[in-house]
Amino acid sequence: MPTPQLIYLLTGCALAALGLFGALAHVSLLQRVMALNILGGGVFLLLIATAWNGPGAPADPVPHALVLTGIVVAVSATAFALALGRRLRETRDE
Amino acid sequence: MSNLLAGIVALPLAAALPTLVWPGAGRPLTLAAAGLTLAATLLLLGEVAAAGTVTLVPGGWTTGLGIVLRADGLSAVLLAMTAMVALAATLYAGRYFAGDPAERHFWPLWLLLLTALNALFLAADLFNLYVTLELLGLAAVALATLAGTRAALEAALRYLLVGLLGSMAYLAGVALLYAAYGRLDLAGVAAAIGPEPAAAAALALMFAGLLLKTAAFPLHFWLPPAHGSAPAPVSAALSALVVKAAFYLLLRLWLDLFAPVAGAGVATLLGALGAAAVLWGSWQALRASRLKLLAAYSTVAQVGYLLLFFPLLAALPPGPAREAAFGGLVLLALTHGFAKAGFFLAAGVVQRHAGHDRIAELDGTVQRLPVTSFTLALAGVALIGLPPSGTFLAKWQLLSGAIGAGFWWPVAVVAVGTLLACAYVFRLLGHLFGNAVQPAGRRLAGEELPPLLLALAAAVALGLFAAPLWDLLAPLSAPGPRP
Amino acid sequence: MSGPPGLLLDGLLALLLLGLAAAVITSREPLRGVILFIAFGLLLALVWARLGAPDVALAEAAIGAGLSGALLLAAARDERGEAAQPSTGRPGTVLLALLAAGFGLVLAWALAASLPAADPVRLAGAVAEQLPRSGVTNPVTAVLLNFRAYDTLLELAVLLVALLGINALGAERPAYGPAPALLSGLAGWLVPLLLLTGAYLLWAGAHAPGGAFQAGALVAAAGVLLRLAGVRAAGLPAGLPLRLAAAGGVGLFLAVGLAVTLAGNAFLQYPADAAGLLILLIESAAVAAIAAALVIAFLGGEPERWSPPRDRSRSGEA
Amino acid sequence: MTLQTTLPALIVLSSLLPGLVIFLLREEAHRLRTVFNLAGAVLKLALVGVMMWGVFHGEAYESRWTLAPGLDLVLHADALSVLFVTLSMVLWLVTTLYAIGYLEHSPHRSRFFGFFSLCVSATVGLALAGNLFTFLIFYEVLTLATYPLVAHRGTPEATRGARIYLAYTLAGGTALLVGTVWLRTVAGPLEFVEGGLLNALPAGLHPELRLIFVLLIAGLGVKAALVPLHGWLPQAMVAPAPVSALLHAVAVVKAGAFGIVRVVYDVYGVEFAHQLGLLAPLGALAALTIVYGSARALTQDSLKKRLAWSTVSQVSYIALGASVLGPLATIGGVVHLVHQGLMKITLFFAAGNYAETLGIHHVSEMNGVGRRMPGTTLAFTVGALGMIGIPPVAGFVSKWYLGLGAVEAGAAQWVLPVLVASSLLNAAYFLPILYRAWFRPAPTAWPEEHIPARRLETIGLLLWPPVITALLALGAGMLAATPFSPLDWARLIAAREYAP
Repeated sequence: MPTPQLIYLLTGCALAALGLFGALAHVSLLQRVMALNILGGGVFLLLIATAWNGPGAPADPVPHALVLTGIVVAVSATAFALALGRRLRETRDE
Repeated sequence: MSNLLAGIVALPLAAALPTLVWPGAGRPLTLAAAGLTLAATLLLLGEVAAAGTVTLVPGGWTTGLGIVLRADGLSAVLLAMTAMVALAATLYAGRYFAGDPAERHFWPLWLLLLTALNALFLAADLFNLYVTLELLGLAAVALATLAGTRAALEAALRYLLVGLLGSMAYLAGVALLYAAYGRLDLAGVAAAIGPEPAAAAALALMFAGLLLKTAAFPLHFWLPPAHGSAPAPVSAALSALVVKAAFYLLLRLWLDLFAPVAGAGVATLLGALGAAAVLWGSWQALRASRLKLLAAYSTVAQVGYLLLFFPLLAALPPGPAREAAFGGLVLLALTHGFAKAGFFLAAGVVQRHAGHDRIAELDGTVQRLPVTSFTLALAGVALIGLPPSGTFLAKWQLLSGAIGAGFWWPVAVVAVGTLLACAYVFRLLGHLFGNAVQPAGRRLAGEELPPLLLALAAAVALGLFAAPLWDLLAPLSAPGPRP
Repeated sequence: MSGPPGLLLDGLLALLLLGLAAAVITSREPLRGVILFIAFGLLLALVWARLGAPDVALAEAAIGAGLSGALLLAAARDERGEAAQPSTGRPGTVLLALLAAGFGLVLAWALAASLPAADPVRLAGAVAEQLPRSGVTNPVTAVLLNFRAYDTLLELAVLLVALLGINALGAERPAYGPAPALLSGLAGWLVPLLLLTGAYLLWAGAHAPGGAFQAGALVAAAGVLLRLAGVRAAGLPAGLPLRLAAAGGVGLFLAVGLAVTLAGNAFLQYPADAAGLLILLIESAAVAAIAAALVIAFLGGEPERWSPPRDRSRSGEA
Repeated sequence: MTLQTTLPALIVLSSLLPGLVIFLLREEAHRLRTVFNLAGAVLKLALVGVMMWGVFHGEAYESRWTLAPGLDLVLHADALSVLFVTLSMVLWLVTTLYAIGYLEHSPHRSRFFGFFSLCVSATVGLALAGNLFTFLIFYEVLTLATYPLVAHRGTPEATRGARIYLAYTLAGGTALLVGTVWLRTVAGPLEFVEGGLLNALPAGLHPELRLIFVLLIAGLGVKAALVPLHGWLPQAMVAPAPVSALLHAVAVVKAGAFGIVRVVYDVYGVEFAHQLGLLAPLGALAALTIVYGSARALTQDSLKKRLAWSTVSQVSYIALGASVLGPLATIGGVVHLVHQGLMKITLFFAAGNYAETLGIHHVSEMNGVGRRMPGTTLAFTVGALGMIGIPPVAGFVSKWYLGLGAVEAGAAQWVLPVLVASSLLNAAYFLPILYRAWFRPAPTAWPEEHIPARRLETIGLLLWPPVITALLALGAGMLAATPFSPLDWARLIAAREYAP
């Protein structure tokens, strides 16, 4: 397996692990959400890295499409989570 | 190819749009959509009964490239159950939300939730399943926030984060499977999969994610607050349908995909978790001080029953014994769907009437709400699993399978769980049917009927008329790749 | 360029990525964390580009880093003052660390074991083979809007749910104070540029990197910029048009998908000759929907313009 | 859809459907409710008459409904089921009349009569059950239908009694469930057949079969109130008199006893059960219950409690009959199913009358009540003498055949002492009551006189039922030799059970 792919796969695994830890260990909503996004980034990286077929060679477009979808889903979830957090803070203040 | 499958997803989705563009039209549109969806699922049930499985590849692309929608007995009955519960809950919600500012937000989200459920039951593609999971999760949380109370919002936020974590674990599994086998459609992966590290890891990650979404013990912590504080129709859908969807996916993957990978160890682990859930959930339900919390904990226990018999299914060789047990498992899921939905809707009536749902203060509710009290009793009978409920029939089938195969510990768990269920249900009924006279509360017209029908379906109809289920499921009960 | 210099670049990117991620996870101060996170997103976009995924790179830069960043910044602004509780020292932190590490290792182990044996073509072959019939030449767009269009339809539904959920949570957050003149000036020429680029990406998506999502994100960015520049409406239309725009993405997609079935096709099976046009049509509607959803997400609640005052008073929204 | 395949189902529905309708009736719809009640009861009586005639002439009646592959809900008619159905039918009719009078002006009557009908439907259902699975279903439904009746008054002690009742019966139900499922996995569908169906099984299974028998008896013993599973019965006294009457005479207690008879004769087969060595312990348990129940009855001052303990003792005669090998004992046990029902329901009706009319709840308050309420007291006397076993009342016939059976089976040395002892104890706790009622002078004022004596000593609807059942108990004893008498029918049953 070409070395860059290896590097990025390992990075992906590490990112996923970091994200999981952050999502579990944190209490602040903001940081949890960011951690979940990092976890997602790691998983996306796994997909994109497996799709890579070496420099110049055309990559497998299917994972690209999946990740695009994933990114949009992630931003939707992030936006909703943050809005929910904000509403919750308002009820706390009330 | 049958576009009926697409129709079942498209109907609620299409109806959701006008309800958000013209908020005034929410109630009639949703009712119409729910009715039509039910009709469509019944049509599908017929097609499946005739043809075994019905598939569709949107776009008509070759399998592998396109996304596969597939309906077999299992998905068809769950779709039908969903449509029926949804219709009843829709009727109920129309009155429940009347005059509530949250109403105009409810209808489109509700329809999108139904879309997600239908899509999930029909999806036969690993990544498409991920999308449906996310759609389902977000819609469920959005609906749960409609109660607007701080408790509801806090629960919803936890629910959301847990759900996202679960989906991510699932997606990681998908990534592994695609990397290893280069396919996303269930059949394609199933054909290639073998006992390799990638498969094992994917199994672990996807099951972990789904167990989290199914609220399997000890990952159930998020469920009681979320289900206990949401608006009644939403709680009903969450407990009866959303949790079932995650369980369905677990079962589906286990049957269609991971059969060659999952050893007895996995099944035993699931069974052990189930046993713990049955005991813990029932115990908490017994100690619950609020009606809806009791219902939520009983859901934790019921999910336990669904997992408890995985070891049995894993051990039974294909044949009549396995078919009987498998049908029992599905019937258990169906009955609980109806019973718990009815229970939550009835609990909503009680809460609206009394202004609270503290069990200890509900003495004599029967004099004000005879129908609803009766509904709770019927649903309770189904939750315990006494005849003539479908749960009884299901437990009978599973127990005979377990005893026949010498699995004694699930039998013991069922016995204890049943008695605990009796305890928490009759503790409630003892209060409801007491002599104390409740102050006249808010008058409720017609809100009492849908839950009664659901409870009757669970406590009587499914017990007496479930025989065809086994014919529908027979081709499915054997593990391995599907055509 | 997979020679030593290339490898060096890869290694550097990987390390930077990990470093930033770790910094985000461990940062105590919300604002700082968010800024680091944005940097992380941009770096990730670079990696996508490096791995031959320009479409993803664009999306990541625009959405992953750009809009998520904007949302997080706004949230951090609300959260300013309340420093995050330290993660370390909480009971079970070590356990969680072990769990997370195990998670990473399982992934690595599984991939290391499976990849060498796996056939590297996967579905790429099928895509290449069917691409001519897809109506577009950019394979990613082909997958997104034709081969796996059904995914994309549901994905738009997800965005819609998020929008509805945000609306249900309450009214939009109050606008910022008067914007610095510089910013309004900047917006004056940046907004048209963004819109233009968006339009270009939409059109280019058929044959080159780009497409509805990237375009929608840029249009949304324009809205965000207007809002920051003190334009309260953030460029959103009012009332019915806004609601139609929000619903239109899914609506048109669904309409097309169902319309083709009347011709006896499968759901979403475009006639080969019309595929390109239909895809462009669907994408244009999607751009509007995505932009509307993302801007509303930035407003953080139901915009005042969502429904005319008459409804609001009736609905008695808090 | 011939009569052969529908009649059993119709018999169950003939009380189930009226019951469901009654639930929906307004509280005030007194007359309409009565019409439904009696119409259902009479219709059922007619249908049972038809079935009885048919069965006597060897007709086979069976309704079958498949719940799941290989799992059928079967209602069928054999001699034993017809006997029990007829009993529950007659007594239900009488009890309905009594209850209408008893619950005059009391609240929640629709609910009461609704569950009352459900309860009888369940009893009839388990009487007609054609396999153990069906029996189990109706056994559990019976529990559910009776719980609201026991709790009907809604007072704290009522709810408490109901909770205890429920705890016992549901626990028993679970044991029965496990036992039934287990037996089914071993032996297949478990359709009841005269002579039993297990003796064909390989000897290797015998230990398993013994264990299952224990589970089944444990489950049935709860309702049959076998010591030590009897704890709920005295507690369930809080129920209204008609309910207690039905509970003790037919519904719950009898369901348990009937179940034991079914399991011993039609599942295991009495010879096979004997061969497995299961009858002796069952007999011992029954004997213990008989003596213990009578002994406890001695010390009760509360009339209903005394009757309750006497039920504990009397019902075990049935189990005793089942546990002694040989047709005569069988006849004695089976016929007691009917006789005990007739006598005990009479006693409870009378007790209810004393409470309702004069507010008398305790034996110590019964001085001279015989002159104030002669009819009721006469009926009570007949029931009591029957319980003691004095001819010509029916009770004597049962005890006579049990004794003969014991001698025939060579079990005389332990059965006869039990019979004698219990008869003496019965005398010891019933005769003092009769003495007080007839020969002690009446007090100047009754505890609380609700119903003043007019032309009748009390309301007609309260007076006639005990008189009728008392006459039936007498008739069953005096006309025992005539065809279609309970004894005659029990002979038919025994003949078929022991048919080679």
